[in-house]
Amino acid sequence: MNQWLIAPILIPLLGGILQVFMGYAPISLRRTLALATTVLLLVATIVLLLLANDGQYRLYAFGNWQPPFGIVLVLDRLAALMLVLTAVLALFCHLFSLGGYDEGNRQFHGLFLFQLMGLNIAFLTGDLFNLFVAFEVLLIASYGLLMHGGGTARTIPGLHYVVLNLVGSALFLISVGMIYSVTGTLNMADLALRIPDLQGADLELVKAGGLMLLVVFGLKAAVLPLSFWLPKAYARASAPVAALFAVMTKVGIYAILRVYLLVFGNHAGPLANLGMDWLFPLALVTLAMGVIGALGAQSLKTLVAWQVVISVGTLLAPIALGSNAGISAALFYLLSTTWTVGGLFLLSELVASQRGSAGDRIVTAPPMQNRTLLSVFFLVGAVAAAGLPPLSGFFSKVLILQSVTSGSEMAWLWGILLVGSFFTVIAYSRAGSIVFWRTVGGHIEDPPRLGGEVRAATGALVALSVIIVAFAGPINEYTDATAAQLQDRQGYVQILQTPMVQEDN
Amino acid sequence: MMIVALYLTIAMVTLAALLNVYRLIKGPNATDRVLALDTLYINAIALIILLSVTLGTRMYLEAALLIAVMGFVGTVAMAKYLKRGSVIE
Amino acid sequence: MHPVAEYAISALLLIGGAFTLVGAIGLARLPDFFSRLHGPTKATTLGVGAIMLSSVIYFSASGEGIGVSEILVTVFLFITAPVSANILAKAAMHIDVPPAEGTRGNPWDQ
Amino acid sequence: MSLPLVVMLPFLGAIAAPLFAQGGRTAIAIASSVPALIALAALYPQWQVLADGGVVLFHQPWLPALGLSLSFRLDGLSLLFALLILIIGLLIILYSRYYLKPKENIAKFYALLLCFKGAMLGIVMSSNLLLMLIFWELTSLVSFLLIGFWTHKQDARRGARMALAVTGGGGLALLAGILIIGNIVGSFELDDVLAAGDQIKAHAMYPVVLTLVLLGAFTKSAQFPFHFWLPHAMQAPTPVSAYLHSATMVKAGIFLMARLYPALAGTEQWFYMVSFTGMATLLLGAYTAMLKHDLKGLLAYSTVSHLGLITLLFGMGTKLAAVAAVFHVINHATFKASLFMAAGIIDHETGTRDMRRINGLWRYMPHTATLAMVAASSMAGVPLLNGFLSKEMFFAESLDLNLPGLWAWLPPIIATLAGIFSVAYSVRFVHDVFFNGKPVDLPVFPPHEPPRYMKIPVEILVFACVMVGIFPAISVGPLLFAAASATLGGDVPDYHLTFAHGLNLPLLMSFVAFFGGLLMYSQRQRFFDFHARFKEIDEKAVFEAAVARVTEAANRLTARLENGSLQRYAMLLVLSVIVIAAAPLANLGLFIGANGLTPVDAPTGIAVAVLIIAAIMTAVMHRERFYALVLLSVVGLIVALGFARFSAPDLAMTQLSVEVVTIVLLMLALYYMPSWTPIESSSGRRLRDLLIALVAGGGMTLITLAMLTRPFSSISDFFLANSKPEGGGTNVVNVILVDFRGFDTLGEITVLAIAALGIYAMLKNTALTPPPGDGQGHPWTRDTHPMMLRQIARPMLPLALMVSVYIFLRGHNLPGGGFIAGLVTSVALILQYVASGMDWTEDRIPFKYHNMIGLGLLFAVIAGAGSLAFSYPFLTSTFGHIHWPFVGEFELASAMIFDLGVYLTVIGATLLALVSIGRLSPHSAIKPGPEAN
Amino acid sequence: MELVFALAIGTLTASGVYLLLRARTFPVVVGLTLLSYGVNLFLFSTGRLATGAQPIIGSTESYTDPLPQALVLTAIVIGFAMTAFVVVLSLRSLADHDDDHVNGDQSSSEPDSAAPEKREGHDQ
Amino acid sequence: MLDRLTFPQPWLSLSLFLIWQFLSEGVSGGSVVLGLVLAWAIPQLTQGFWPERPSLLKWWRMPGYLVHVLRDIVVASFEVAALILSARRPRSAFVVYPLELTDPLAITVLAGTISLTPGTVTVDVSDDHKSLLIHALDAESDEEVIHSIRNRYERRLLEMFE
Repeated sequence: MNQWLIAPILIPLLGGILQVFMGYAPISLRRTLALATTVLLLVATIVLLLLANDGQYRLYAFGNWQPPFGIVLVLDRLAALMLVLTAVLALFCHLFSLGGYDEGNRQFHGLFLFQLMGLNIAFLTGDLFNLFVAFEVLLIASYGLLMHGGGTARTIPGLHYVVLNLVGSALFLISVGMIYSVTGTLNMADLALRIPDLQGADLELVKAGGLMLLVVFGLKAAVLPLSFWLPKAYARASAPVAALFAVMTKVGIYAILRVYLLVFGNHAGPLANLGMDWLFPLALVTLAMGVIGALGAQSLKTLVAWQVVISVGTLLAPIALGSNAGISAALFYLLSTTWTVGGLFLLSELVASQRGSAGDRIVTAPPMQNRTLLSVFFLVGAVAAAGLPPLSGFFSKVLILQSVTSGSEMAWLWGILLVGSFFTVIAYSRAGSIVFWRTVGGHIEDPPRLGGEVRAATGALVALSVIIVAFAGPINEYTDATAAQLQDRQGYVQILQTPMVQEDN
Repeated sequence: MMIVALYLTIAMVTLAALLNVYRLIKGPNATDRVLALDTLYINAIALIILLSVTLGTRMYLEAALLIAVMGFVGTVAMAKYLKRGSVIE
Repeated sequence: MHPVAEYAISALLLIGGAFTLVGAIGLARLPDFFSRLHGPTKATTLGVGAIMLSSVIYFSASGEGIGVSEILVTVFLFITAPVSANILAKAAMHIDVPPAEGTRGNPWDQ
Repeated sequence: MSLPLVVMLPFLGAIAAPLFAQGGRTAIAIASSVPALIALAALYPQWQVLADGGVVLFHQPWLPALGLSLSFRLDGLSLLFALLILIIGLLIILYSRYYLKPKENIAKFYALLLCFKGAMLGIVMSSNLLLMLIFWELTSLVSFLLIGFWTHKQDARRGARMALAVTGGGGLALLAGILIIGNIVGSFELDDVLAAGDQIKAHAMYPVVLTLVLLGAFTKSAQFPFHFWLPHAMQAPTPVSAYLHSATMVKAGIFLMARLYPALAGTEQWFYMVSFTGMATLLLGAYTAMLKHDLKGLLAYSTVSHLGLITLLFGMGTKLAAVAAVFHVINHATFKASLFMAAGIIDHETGTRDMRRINGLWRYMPHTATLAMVAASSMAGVPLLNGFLSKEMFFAESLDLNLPGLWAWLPPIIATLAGIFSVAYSVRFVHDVFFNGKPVDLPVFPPHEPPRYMKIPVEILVFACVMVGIFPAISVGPLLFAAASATLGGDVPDYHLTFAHGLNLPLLMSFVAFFGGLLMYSQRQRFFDFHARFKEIDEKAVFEAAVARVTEAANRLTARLENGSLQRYAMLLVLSVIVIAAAPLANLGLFIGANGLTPVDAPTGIAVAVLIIAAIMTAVMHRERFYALVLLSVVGLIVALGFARFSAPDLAMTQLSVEVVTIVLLMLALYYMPSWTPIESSSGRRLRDLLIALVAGGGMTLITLAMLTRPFSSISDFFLANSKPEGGGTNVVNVILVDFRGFDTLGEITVLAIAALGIYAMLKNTALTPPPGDGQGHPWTRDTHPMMLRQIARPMLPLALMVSVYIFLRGHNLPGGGFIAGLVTSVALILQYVASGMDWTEDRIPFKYHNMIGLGLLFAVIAGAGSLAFSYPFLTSTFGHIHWPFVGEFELASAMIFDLGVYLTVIGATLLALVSIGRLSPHSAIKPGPEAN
Repeated sequence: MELVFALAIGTLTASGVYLLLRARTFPVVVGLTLLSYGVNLFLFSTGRLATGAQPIIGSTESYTDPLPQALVLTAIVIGFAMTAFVVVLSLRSLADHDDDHVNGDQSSSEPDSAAPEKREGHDQ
Repeated sequence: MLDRLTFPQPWLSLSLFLIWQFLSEGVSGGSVVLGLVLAWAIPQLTQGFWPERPSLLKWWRMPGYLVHVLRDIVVASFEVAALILSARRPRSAFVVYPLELTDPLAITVLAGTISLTPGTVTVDVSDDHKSLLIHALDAESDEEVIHSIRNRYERRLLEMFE
């Protein structure tokens, strides 16, 4: 049993515990330790990525209990991808926060690390109820982070976010209960084995449970009509938090991928591809709504928040169609959009900090300091987000378009995706030209200097879209392999046979 | 004989609980409600013990102990709230 | 089980049940809050005490040792009931719960 | 390798050029020229291959999944365009060196120009359609930045956005078209696509493909009705107009038609769509050019018109027409670029571009005037100049179209009409600017000749016009042949390049056009008057208004949907669940399963009845908040009893403890809140909510019923069997919590810890004013800590600690455990707070809650990590029976350390949360300042 | 037995959902608590109902399914943490908006853009 | 460090030790050791919560008092039960009881006794700890109530505490 698998959970946990103790330690010490934790986490996730790249499923059984009885972590390509994605994003968000955004709350670093722990559990766990626990860990930490920093604007959106997610948690429990009450197991691999044999009323109960689970994941992923909590909550969160939240909706998408491909995948007999007929139109509507929201946005952060919604729709549409190519394309897009959106959130904050009372609102203001640097960042980020060449957004979009090749789905997806791109371009060009080009007289009183950390963090995140392009080939190979692995239910189910550590060992 | 006594007692305690609920809903004052709740807690202790005796197991008796503690703290906190507003100050 | 134990248990159960019920009836019937306060503080407490005692006897008689929890609960109840009554009464006086008509004397609130 | 190098060089240059910014404008200009020079040098050796009809290819896979490869291709067509791009690009760099004002950011300008150059070269040299598309959109993007280069000008910003919207949107259409092509052909490689022309044309999707591809081409090449962006793009600095918007980028659409000519052309759809669009553009552009008083406006519309002409030629579908089209691309690029540069010089020297003010410049800048006049003549189609040649070919082709009946007259007439306009605006350009009296009120007076080197680019281009016009066969003959051959797929018709074909019908048409144009120019005032009757449409305003309207509508729609109402969002969530779960549940049919119902005993029935009443009353009476809390307590109590009733002692105990803490918490909060909820929802809304609630509740009832009455087997037998021998405890629930599923518990206490920390952080800077008295207006009592309570509470603490230890230690075998023990301790401490106050209690508590939380988590982790040392997985527990003298045998399990962690975390978290709220109270010692952050 | 149990869960859910849809934070919190009671009971009952079959080895002949009990225990704790957080959040909202409406102060509903927040030294 | 090894509240420690022996199933070596540990550790942790020593001087009289009270509770409970069940309207009264006791713990014990014995409930203790407010459920006169409490309970407590 490979002990590396526990690293992405233990590292942030221990780092977080350390932060709890150090509430009153000097801020520089806390920062150093916290950042070191994040760096260490990144290293660990990269090791896991290399491990996972051989296409094996790796099992980690807590307490050395044979699945399905104990809780297991399962490392496969998808999990490794999500881990690295998150660790990279987190590292830069964390770096950014050191530019003074971690002040005002001694628990910021602790919450941040706990959030990462929750995310990592969610990506690794192979147990449905443990997934619930992981969701709760990451949610409660995100609630705390969301409220981080001063200001009254984020209270109400935060409240909405929390209340809706609490209802979501209740729903999660109900769904898990319904599934357990029929199958008598919680391990996902075991579920995948048992579900195809269901029939009659058992089937309908599990079906209802599975669909309710889809609502839960849809809520986390912010699928219409469950996405309205998101824009204000994200737009008003402090920048590093909002940027980190770029990955939060992806957890919902990850869960859909994991649970629905494994448990309700092609092999699930009567329950095969459960809920995907719901998901596809909803994804398209979500995409359209995201575009409309982005068009109407009146501040940069709101614009980027709606971009999150757009990416959710864009991701889920091919996933709902379920082809290998579609899933691979979606994963490619996932990588690109998460980092880009994170970078754009950070950038919006920098812009806001340089524009005095105008903040990040899309209105004219006196010329800002550091305009060239910020406008280049914005340009790169916007191009990547809107899916224009030559950045990663374009490649993923083309991959998605190519993944669907016939039928009315193609017409719908192509139409909405392309028209949506068009309006997204309009939205970004409008925002960019007003914010960066249009100026009025006057000058900003003493804007804060942009420190090296914030510049580097923002720049790095937006620049990742270039890196993705440069390595598009290998990345695409990886996502292809991931998609293939995801469809291979048999491989996953094999983990149930993994031997435990023996006494004499 | 013991069984009969047991059932009779259960019936009486349940009836008592119902009367408490009646008072709790009727009020008319907040203190009446808290008093009824407090009494309901005590009835619950009785019920737990009766359950233990019925089942012949002592597994539930610690729950009775907890109800006693919790009921008391709850009542005290509620009374404090009514009088003082701030429970912990 | 020894018949004496059974008798004792049954009697205690019934007494306990009866007192609990009487306390509840008092709570339901008595005219004002301060009178109702009497029901739970004693009748119910005593009733539960009796039921506890029956349980202690029951489990001792069935050879499971003396139940300390029950005794602890009883003692606890006897200690706390007056305090609950006191602090509730103070609250009642504070929020001007009226005594029943014909009550002599006045509540005072400090 | 040289092909990708040619494309990459400008990009590298774009990165490198700004590094020379320190060295002054000349240095950076030279640095910026280097890539083009190297590229030209690299292309030169390939010429011989092309002249022999060969093709130079480069292929490097990039993203096979996408069909995207780094394929480049050099054939006649791409060479022609590449030369245009490189040579004119060089001239533009030289020109810009003098055009831009010293304070302007020339480094950025050159960098963008070089980017553009690279992208443009990419378009023409890509041999993979997707790769081409990437460069295609890149040109739109760079063009956006270049048009908006003068960011302070509103018109420039708007023009830039409009150009981006139109060309970027067209690019998306093109993307769709290309993807479908790739789908049909199975490859995006140009060779495959061109070879599969028949297959594409026969495919059912052909009309769609054609429409999409043409949308891309037309938007880029400013064809009607997408032409409007181009004139507004003239807000760009003039070198940009000359380079992008006359010579190169707008030709990309043309190039695309040429490139895909073998694959798409030759059908009726192609003919009608392309030729009619071209015709409309030709006329409209020519007509509008005549009306413009802005020098660059005139040139812009003239460009539109000429682009229409080329499009029309491609649309005609004959091979000769295609040759003419390619030829005109060259000619137009040369004369129009020089005209733009001349216009830029005039603008530069006079400070205006209004032809009503610029007059009689001949006297001030004869050299420039001469150059401009030659170029304008070429534009008008004067013989001996290159414009004449291609126009003649155009006239000839317009006569050759085999349209039925009277329709056959249409192309020649339109061609002639366009010729008339073309002559008219050319004359206007020459006469108005250089003659026609004296300058009127120029911002810069008197104008001078520009710097010597600024004219060189113009001179070179004008020289080219003349050379081609007189010696077409020698000067461009081979290149044109190669290009035409590449366009047509090798099948080049006979044509004869010479400056005079003798007297024929096309020549007649030229005469008509020439004199008609002069006549029209002389009557221009009437023409202006006629046009003035129509309302001028400012496309930019229309576009802006459209964007504003769309934005506004989007904003309104968003605000309507995302209205900030939690009630709405929550309702949507609940409704989603109801809708999605309805169908499978409806299929369930009979809800009572195989096991049937078991009878109810009276006490349980009554308890459930009380629970139901209490729950409903809570909902009904929620306005009286304290009452609702009391009812909530009843619900919680009965739920706990229910757990006990149905064999879950641990749950009963947990529920009881948690419930009391929750109630205390709610009361702490209620202190600051209104004690009464006002009625806000209308009765209709309440009814609706009630209905939703009933459906949700009914659904849950049915699900529960269906579930409870069904037989079931689970993995739990394993737990029951292994709890004692493997886990070392008889309380299976506890063993599951600390061992089998200890990881869940670790997560759970982490949640608790995070919640407490979050609460603490959130309340740190919060200030709340408590009400002076309760809802009925009683002021709060001064008697904060009643004596009797104090006296009783104190001995409770040691007692409770003892009970906690007891519950903790037995937890592994009997109901209890760290969690319940922790809550008992917490509640005992809470009692101290309630009885004796915050300060008194805090003074006596020897530890900080933060540290306690940390310690608890640490214990749990250490307990779990111990097994790592023995290379067992995390959380592997071990236990043993240890025998000590006197003490006797006792059991020690590592899970107990884990449980100790749970115990500590629970105490720390619970108390930290409650105390944080309590600290809000103004009576407590530390009064928080107003939002100090 | 199953029917009354199901009815209890249904009632708790219905009451919870109704309160969840109210406009003030306090009823919403109470509603969430009720809902979580209902959910906990539901999850508990997935192991089916059994009397006197506590899963404590040696205390009885047959044992009920212990797993749902462990899950509910986890759920109760997590639910408590979440409730505590949301209670405090509603307090914070009360402090920030002087109103306990779930949608904030309705009268001065701000535009889409973030309200100007206080940052060190460079505001306004 | 050595002073930390003392038992600051020996009575408390003793009670805890004894209770622990009850709680553990049967006295054994283990329970004695653990009991000792707890009897030491818990008072160490909680001694701050006991600002003043209890002034119970003649503690050996306590059991007698308790038996006395218990008997009163049982006897009087029947009277109250009868009262509750009868149709007669009780003659309630608020009675101010002037205290002779001064020790807070003693007053608390007295107040508790009054509340537990049927017919009377201690409603309040005056701020100066000089008098109790008692609610009598069914009392002929105030004097009778005061008299009975004084004789039956307060005297005994006075003996024990002061």
